[in-house]
Amino acid sequence: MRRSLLLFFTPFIICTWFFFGISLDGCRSVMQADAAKKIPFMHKTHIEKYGAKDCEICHGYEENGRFKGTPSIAECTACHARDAKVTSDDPTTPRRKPMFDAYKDTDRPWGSFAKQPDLVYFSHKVVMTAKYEDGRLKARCGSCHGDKASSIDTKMIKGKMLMGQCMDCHTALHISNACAVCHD
Amino acid sequence: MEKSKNLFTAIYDGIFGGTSKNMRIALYVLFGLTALFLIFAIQILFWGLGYTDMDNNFTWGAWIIGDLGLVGLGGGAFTTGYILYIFRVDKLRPIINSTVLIGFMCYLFTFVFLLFDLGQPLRCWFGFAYPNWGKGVYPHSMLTEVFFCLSFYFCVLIVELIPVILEHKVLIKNKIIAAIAHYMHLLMWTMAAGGTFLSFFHQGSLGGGMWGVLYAKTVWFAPHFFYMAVVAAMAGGTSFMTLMPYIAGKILKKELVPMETFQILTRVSGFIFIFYFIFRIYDLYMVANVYAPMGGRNYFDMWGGYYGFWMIVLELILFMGPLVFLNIKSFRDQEKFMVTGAACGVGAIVISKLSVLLHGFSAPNFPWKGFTAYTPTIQEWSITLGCFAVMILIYMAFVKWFPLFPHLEHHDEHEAHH
Amino acid sequence: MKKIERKDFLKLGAGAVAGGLSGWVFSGSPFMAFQWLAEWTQDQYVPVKGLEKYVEAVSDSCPNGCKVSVRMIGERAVKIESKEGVCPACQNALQMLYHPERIGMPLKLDGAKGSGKYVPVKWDVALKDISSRMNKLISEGKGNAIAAINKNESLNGQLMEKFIKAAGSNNVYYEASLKSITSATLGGFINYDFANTDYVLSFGAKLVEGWNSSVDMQKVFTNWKAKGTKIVQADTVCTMTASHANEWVPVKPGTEAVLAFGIANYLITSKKMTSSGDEFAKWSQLIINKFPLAKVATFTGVKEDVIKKIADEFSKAKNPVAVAGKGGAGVSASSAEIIAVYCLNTLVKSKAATLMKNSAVTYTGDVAGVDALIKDGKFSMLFLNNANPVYKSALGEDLKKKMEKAFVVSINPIMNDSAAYADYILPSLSYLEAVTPSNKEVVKKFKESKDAKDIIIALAKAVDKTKNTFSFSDGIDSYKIAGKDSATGGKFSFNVDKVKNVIDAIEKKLAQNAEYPLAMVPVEVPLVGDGDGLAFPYVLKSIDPKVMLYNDMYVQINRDTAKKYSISEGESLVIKSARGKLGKVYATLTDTVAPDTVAIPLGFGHKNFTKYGSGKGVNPKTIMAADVDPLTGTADWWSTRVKIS
Amino acid sequence: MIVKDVKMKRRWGMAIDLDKCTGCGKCSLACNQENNMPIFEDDSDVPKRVAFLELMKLTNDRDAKFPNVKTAYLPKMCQQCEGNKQGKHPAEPPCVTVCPAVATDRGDDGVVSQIWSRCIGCRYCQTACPYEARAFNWWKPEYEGSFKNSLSTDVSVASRGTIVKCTFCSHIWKRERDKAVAAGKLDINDVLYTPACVNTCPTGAMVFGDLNDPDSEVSKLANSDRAVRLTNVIDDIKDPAKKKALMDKKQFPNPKVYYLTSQKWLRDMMRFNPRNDAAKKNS
Repeated sequence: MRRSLLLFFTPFIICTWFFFGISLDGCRSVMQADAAKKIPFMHKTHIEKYGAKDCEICHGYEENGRFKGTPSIAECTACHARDAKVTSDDPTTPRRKPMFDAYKDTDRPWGSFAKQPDLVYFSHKVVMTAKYEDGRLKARCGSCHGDKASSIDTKMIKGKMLMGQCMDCHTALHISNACAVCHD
Repeated sequence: MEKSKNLFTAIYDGIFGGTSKNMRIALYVLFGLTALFLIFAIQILFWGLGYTDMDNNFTWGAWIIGDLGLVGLGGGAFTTGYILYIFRVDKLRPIINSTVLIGFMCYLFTFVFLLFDLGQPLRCWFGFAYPNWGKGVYPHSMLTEVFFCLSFYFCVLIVELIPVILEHKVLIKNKIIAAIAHYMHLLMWTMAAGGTFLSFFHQGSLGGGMWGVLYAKTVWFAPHFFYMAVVAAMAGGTSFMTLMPYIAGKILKKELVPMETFQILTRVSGFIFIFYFIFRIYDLYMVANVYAPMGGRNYFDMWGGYYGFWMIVLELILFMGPLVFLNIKSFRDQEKFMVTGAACGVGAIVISKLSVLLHGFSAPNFPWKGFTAYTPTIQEWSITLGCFAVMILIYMAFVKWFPLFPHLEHHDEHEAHH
Repeated sequence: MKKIERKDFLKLGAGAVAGGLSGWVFSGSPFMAFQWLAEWTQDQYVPVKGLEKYVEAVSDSCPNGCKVSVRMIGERAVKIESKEGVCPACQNALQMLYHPERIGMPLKLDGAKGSGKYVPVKWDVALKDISSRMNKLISEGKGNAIAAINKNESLNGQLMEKFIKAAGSNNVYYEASLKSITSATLGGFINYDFANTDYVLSFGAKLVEGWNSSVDMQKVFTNWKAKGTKIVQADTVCTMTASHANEWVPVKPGTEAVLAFGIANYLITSKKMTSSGDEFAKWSQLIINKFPLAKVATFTGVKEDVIKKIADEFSKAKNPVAVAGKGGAGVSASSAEIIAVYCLNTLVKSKAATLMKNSAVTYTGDVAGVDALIKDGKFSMLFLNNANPVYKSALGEDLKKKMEKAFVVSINPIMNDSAAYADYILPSLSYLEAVTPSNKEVVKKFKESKDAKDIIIALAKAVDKTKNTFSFSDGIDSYKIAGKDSATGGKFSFNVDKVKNVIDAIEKKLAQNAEYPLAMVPVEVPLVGDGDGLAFPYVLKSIDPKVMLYNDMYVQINRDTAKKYSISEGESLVIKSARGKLGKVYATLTDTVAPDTVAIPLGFGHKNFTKYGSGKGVNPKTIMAADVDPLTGTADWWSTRVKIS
Repeated sequence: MIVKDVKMKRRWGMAIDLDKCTGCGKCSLACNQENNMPIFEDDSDVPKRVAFLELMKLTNDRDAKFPNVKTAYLPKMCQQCEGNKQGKHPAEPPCVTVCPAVATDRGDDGVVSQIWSRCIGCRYCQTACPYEARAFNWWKPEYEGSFKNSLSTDVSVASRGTIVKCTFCSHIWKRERDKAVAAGKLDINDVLYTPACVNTCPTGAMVFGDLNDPDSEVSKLANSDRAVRLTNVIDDIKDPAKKKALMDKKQFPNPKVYYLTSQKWLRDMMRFNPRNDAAKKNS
């Protein structure tokens, strides 16, 4: 009897663990954005070296309050000018990056941190400007995106957004969790 | 080729072998309906409910009628089980296997119908994953209650059905299986008790509560509807459980169940029908005099179109069957009156379910609108009738191959001994 | 160690399978897979995202010149909003703009007319072919055989008029509208100063249901409600205007004109009022003799004292106005009726009705109007400028036959019943693609379609005789020569010689008729109007089930009348008039319709108006009265004698 | 630090003046455009039609004969019911309690939402709705060819077999809120908006606003004598004690769409039983 149990449960446990892991990874990779990052960009260097403290310099808003998302190549080449030198001894002037040559000004060769389904109405601006009564901001970029500012990884920082995460924050910050708050 | 041909003949002989001509025709019809069911099931599941005659006004149709009928009549399983296992009325033992099987199939096909009725059948698990439970102990939505109680009770029915299958003459030879079957039978009272508890909820919710809570729909609103449906299921279900083996016996020309068992069950049924009748009269009175005026409508104005007041009249006439024939001993002792009584009882239940649906949906929601009608399409008919055909086929298969009627086997053995 | 048996492998395998399954289930992926499957099986469409902006636009295709603000997502227009009010067609322009059956290239007929077989051709090929045919006609001295029918008086209609006149033809007509029939009768259309009236006497004009300019009328209506202007509506069916009116005078079908005669009669005889129009004496004598109040009362079904009361109120009001032109989007009235009602205005010296004229538009040509052209006109070449006379005219069937013999060019963005009989279809634009002095194009032009103005100018340039008609080659410059409205309407004349016959005809039509005991009058459905809206799904979405259900059309019949003819609700009917019979319609019983009257919805029954508009219901105009009025030049189809079976 | 509940202080409601409505149908057009209504070849299949705003024609020929008849158009959208507190039961719209999968729910601003991605398509809410305000996607929502270009990105396209309904264009509120926040306004509770149908009404018959704000036009209209709510018989009982007693026995829909009219026939037509209504029976 004991032998039978052993024979059954050994593969049972191994397979449970194995398939659980694989399926969960599968789910995650489905939920997450494309990991390929065509242009290696290091947040930390840019922030430290050039004092780009405010995320909104690159990740800004349209006039009507909609989030622009990732910057276009034009914003990169504004500093890394297309006609500047590739190598230079002057550390203060940004150099030309040949990798931009393959792109048009309007290109945005980055994937999103997380794509929301069509029926989610999410406004960065509203979340980012919500304040406590004492004037502190309720949310920061890092609340959802992780500590990107000090990231030294040139890989895409992937994220995933499940409804649960949004609802957790809403609950913690005492914001309504009614469906129509985010869905249409 | 040769092999498959042989296999086919073997299967054909296995099913049709030794049957009379009439039986064969009946079987062909049933298999034909099953085939239609499969064809249209694919159409409905893949291309949606647009092919039905349901619409934004007549939101539910044939399948929910089927659900209400099946659950209402399948409710006989818990009543019979309860009387047998808890009150120890052992005379009911010859009928219990058949009862459990019918109950099982009724619930199985309730699920099938419910699944077809969903616009998104692939999301059916949402009912369990995101139940609308609200803050209290009881679920907010009657349909959540239906989801949970129906599935739990279905599990109970499966457990109750297992011994019937285990007692198959081939399987029972295995000692372990025989032991399991024996002990399961012994412990079945726990299932009967649990099943009754669960049944009370979903009978009430699917049969009545679901409609009674719709406070904005004056046609349906009746807070007591929940309880009435439970009584209706007990009354009609027991009649139904009598009727099915009786018909099977007539067809097979054998005494499947002793007359005594039938009479006990119909007596119970008739007795509960008295309560149900009183409840129904109270219901009519309350709806016509209290709830309809509360909702600003005249009760008789709500009846019209094709599904008029005749439904109530017919139901009341049918009521007389069980009330008279099943409660007066001299009638009940005569087979024809007993069967007529039980059939009328089943009829009254079916008509009441029909009128809930058809009359409820056809009544206008706006004062300037007229009554609407519902004519099921071929898809709806096929799936509904196909499901019934499959039920009959399963029942026939069980009669043929499984010990559905222990009485019959004892009988046969008895004869063999002589 | 025991020997490993086959049984053990089974156990191992069972464990592995069970484990794998449980792992898979507990990870939650099956549920996600379900979700995926649900989405994948249904091919969820996600609209293309883009930056939101608002762009202002002015309509150049409707005479009102609706000003709208278009919500754009990237390059796509997704919503039309307007602060100043917008007509239904302009509000629904997105459905025209993005209609899947838009014509993108000039089409040349490739088969029999009406067969719908067309091949796309290049613009220059089409223009060359058309212009060479025109050149030939003109050189043969048959310039007058070129005719044109415009949809309305918008700028491209004016350009078309200029072009055809330059080619040496007088035959430019406009689809029957309030402006066109009034102008043909009175020498000018009437500008009503509704804002300052205190008493409106309407003879069947569906003032709030699309009559004249729907945008202006909605504003006027709000103003009336606020001020408490008295509205008296003579109508056969309880329409919205009748229901909103302070007083509804339920006249028998088609007797609005007779009521006007009666009131005029009373004002002239009892109040000694006079009109300044030519031949007034002659006319008043005719009316007084022909229509004594008692006779008017029997004809109209309105009691004598009611007529007197209305006439008294009308004459005593500070600034009364009488309004003619039965119908909403589709207007029909006889010249006698227009004259009689305008006469009422002149009798009380109303300040609220002025005759106006557009400097660039003349409504009459060699014949009086579009139906007269169909009936008596001779043309071997016909231009249709977005017009759909085959559908809209009561004589549409006759026009079809004439079009089969003539060379027809149709300028329109989507196929319609008339374009189906054209030799060339030149694709024009919706106003969102057009350029006006105040706005650029909102959306890029659809394929190779062109602005109707540009098409007409290009045509004019291609024809030898009209080469110099337009001093510019771009449609945007044509705004400089746009016609202006001015209060220089012609001298009002009663035209008694012609009107006398019309009055006789009215009297004859209203006489008892044993063969055709019922009268059929049209009713209009919101947004559908007289049929222009039907090609657009969002219009179809708003149609009441009591008008159309499962492609079956319902006509309204009075309950008592239905009882008389034993018709039950929803029963199928065949309606016959002297001109023929209609296809299957169904009955809906309602007391909002006068007894012995069939109220039939207008605007349905298109044969060829994209797949959305075709084959829905019947077109009652095919059997409606089609006697062409000598002055308006259009058929007075309003009330038709019919029988039902 | 105590974090206070941030609740919407608005309670959106609508008033529709039927005496001003001319039945032009522009509200219906605007609604279809704004909410990406599916386009079918035959939308004359009215019972299966998917539309949020129904332009209903009503006449009084139930009660009157020619020529004493009247006609009116009644734009009917989701009435955004509230229900009423009944004993221990909280006030709930008729549709919200019945949903087995929490796909429909009442927001803090009183708007009844419907999330198609959670909907299993059981249509119980449709059965419960006394105003036929919910539409089921019997067929897959189609937008033939280039019609797809006119789809707004603010309203997602629902899948086949789900319920959709009017939500008072709550996505427009989100849009306006974004704009206000972008312009530096921090209290999103201050943001007002107008649904597409109200925005387009040429005669000003439709008014939209905050019912919680006693100074708003809509609450003034809703409290006027001309206001009447569709088939909501509890409004006919004027005595507050009796009203409360009745509400303790049963919930009433209590919609937030008020129809305004001075015409008696219209008020009568909004009741099934005008001559013998609940008011008289219970008073």
